[in-house]
Amino acid sequence: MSSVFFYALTGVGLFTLGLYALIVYTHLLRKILAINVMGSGIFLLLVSLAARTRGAPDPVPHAMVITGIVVAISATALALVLMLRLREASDRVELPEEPME
Amino acid sequence: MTKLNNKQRLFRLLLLVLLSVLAAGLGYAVLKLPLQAPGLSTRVTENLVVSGVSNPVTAVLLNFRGYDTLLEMAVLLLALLAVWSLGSQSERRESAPGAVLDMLSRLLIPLFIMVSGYLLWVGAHAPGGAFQAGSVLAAAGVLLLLAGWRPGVWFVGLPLRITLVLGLAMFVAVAVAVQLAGWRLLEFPLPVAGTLILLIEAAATLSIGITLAALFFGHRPQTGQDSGSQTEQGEK
Amino acid sequence: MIMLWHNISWQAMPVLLPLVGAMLCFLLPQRIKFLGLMIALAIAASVFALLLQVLDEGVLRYSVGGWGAPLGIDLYTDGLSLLMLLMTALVGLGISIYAIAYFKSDKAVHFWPLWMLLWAALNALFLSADLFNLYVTLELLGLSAVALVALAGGANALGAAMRYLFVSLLGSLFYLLGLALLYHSFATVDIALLAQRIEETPAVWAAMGLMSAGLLLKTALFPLHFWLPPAHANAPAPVSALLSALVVKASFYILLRLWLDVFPPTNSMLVQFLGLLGACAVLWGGLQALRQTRLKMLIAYSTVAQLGYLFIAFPLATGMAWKGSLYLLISHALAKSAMFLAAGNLLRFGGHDRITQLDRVAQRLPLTLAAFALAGVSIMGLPPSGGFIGKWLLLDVALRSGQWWWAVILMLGSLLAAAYIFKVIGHAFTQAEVAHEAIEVSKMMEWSAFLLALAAIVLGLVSPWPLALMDIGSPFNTALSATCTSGVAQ
Amino acid sequence: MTLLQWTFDLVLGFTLLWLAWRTLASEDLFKGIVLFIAFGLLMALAWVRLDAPDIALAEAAIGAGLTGALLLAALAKLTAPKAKPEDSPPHD
Repeated sequence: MSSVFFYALTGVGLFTLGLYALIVYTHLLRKILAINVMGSGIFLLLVSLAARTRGAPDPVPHAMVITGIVVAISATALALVLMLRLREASDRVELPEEPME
Repeated sequence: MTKLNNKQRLFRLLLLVLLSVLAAGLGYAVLKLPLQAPGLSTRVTENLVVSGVSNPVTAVLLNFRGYDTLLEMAVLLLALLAVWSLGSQSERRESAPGAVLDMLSRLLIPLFIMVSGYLLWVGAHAPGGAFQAGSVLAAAGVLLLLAGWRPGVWFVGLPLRITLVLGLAMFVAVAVAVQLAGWRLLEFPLPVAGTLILLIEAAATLSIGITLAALFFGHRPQTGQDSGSQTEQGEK
Repeated sequence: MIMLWHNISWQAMPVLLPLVGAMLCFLLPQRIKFLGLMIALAIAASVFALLLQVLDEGVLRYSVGGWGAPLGIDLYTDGLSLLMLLMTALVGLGISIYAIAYFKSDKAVHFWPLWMLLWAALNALFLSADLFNLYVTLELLGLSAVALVALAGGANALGAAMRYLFVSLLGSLFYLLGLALLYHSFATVDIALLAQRIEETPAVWAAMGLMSAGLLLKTALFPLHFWLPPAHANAPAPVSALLSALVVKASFYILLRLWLDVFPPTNSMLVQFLGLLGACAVLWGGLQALRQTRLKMLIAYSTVAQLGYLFIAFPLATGMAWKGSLYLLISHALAKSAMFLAAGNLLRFGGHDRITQLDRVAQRLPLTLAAFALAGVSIMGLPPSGGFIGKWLLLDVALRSGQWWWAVILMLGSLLAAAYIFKVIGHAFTQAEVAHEAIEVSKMMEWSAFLLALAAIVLGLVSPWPLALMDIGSPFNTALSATCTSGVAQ
Repeated sequence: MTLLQWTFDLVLGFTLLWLAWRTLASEDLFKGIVLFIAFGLLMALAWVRLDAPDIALAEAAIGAGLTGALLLAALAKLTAPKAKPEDSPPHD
């Protein structure tokens, strides 16, 4: 039964991995991928821990994850188009420099 | 990627350490969770008979937590509005689809539409439902777009817009209608619960499918009276 | 008919109306301005109806679908959520009127549906008692805000929107992970049920850290504010106004709910730390605002500073301090929206927003400058404005509980605010070296800015009423407040 | 039986982590996206293993399929029209 926890830990791993990539890599497409990987990690954690039941797994986190997947693709679609427009306007596929402080 | 200088290397090392601590902490918190936890599964099972469907995930999505799903339809519509608001890509090279793609799409698209309908229908009592059905429908749309098909001019105006909002509109309409009939917001009285859920799901499937395909298309299809691209430069 | 009227729950209307409005605006772009205004009025009316219902019946809890927590989702309205809704309705109405004149029709067709969805997200957020539902509203809010920033077009706005999108998504993901841990610990995501079941386990501490971090990032508390100035400054003026006035407050609201109700009362280290960050924000934001050469950047940094004040209530942690913080939040919403709208007028008028070249706008746009000055009075915290009441309450609690250093921060913040506001007003009276072509500014734009600024002042004159409203359901009478109420008599 | 399951879980978990890493770190963006699609398909497998067939369907169709199509289309637009290097000097 504790393979449940193994998957949950894998989820934590994916979340951290995505976070690292999101911070370190500058290319916007890579950042978008990183966000998606982070999301997948959270989904894995949500669903794996839902299997700590005696019978069928708890369906509530399953429904949450389906909601989450749809939110993720919405955000990804917006991010990708925004990236393309930014490239058109500034010839860059990276975030602008930090504002002067 | 370019070579890293020492400062960047140090930053990454520091970050790695920090994130390892984070991961370890999270892992510890996860492992300290109880080994057995029923969650809400017993409650879902108890109420499943009065939910109108027998697939527990569909019951949660459309009935128990239907309000989330209503707002989620709004998120999907929002993504499309946002993408359209960003104006159109300056130019798009149209490449003729290869013969293989053409044939493949002829074969696959009817299949996808059938699968979509099946998933929508079966979602009431087995794995499936509006989101799965909608995304398969979207896959058919994406294939059509890849094969070079473009929606007709008659469709890209109001008809397309109506299709896009249909899922959310149906959800809101049902939500208000049941209230006017004396029930609570989004409460589905048992004799008609299954029907109402299927109604919402059918509308949602269509909207999800078309919305996702439209997101793939990436910009608003041009209608006759449109005023071209609108990428103004912001004030400097 | 009467029966039908009673069947309707006013609690859901502030969410459903803007959703319907967004769809109508999307379907009928030809009539968009008229439709937008009508819907905005209807939303405001529905919030007013909800206010009457709450005054009549007290705290409202409504189970969507009739299931009830933990299986279903509950809506919850107390004084705190009601005030946020009222604030949103008031500012939203002002911004809507402004936007009618501001946007040409090619932008208006995009602005209105997005703004309606953002409004729906805000109302849904303030009404929800369910943490996962709050996650969905946060995403709806974040994505619509990003799209609205990008509406300005151009490299600067698009870059700022891109950064804002990543920040927003990252914040939501942190929140979602924390929520996952809470759900798997207590089998519910309902705030009230969590409050009963909460225990101090590693998972709860992790959830607390993750959710707080995500929400602080979205609220742009120093030093997580880096994304705010470019996003708020490069957006179109009405969008800047609603971002600064409303959007950042939404994540603060969730944070407040979590800290007040859900998370176990913490040791004082953590709340002191939040207070410290707030103090840094007040000083840093104020100094940066003073250094800016562009008006909208100045106002954006002022938002960073003003958000800092909200966190000074955490270490003080009495009911009065929370009320002061909330009072500041609402008056900031009114004043800052007025300020951004006024800046939009100046920008439209002169074609730029360089502070040193404002060129006698005092004579040429007196109403706009009056709006800016009145809003400035509230931002500085001078009587009789709403900002004054908020600061006064915080100051009072700080001095009575002997934590005078927070009082010093409050005073320094006011001085800095006075410095950057007078810097703008000073230039508005002087003549620039180069005379500029001036463009006519719509009266509607001038008046909506002015009325919002006036509302920020009036808020200081009617203070007993909002303060009494805050007591409905006594949202601040919780464990976190109880830890150090002893310092204040009342 | 349990040994087999454990082996399956371990292999799947580590493959997921490895694929995620390669997705994010690969020099070539196209390769990264293809790996991401593979990652999505393996996630679908994990959902099946975790008794979540509804999510498996959604993930296969949305997570891997449509997201992959969106990413590939975006990459095509990113590389096709303007053949300029990515790191042009900052402009502002």
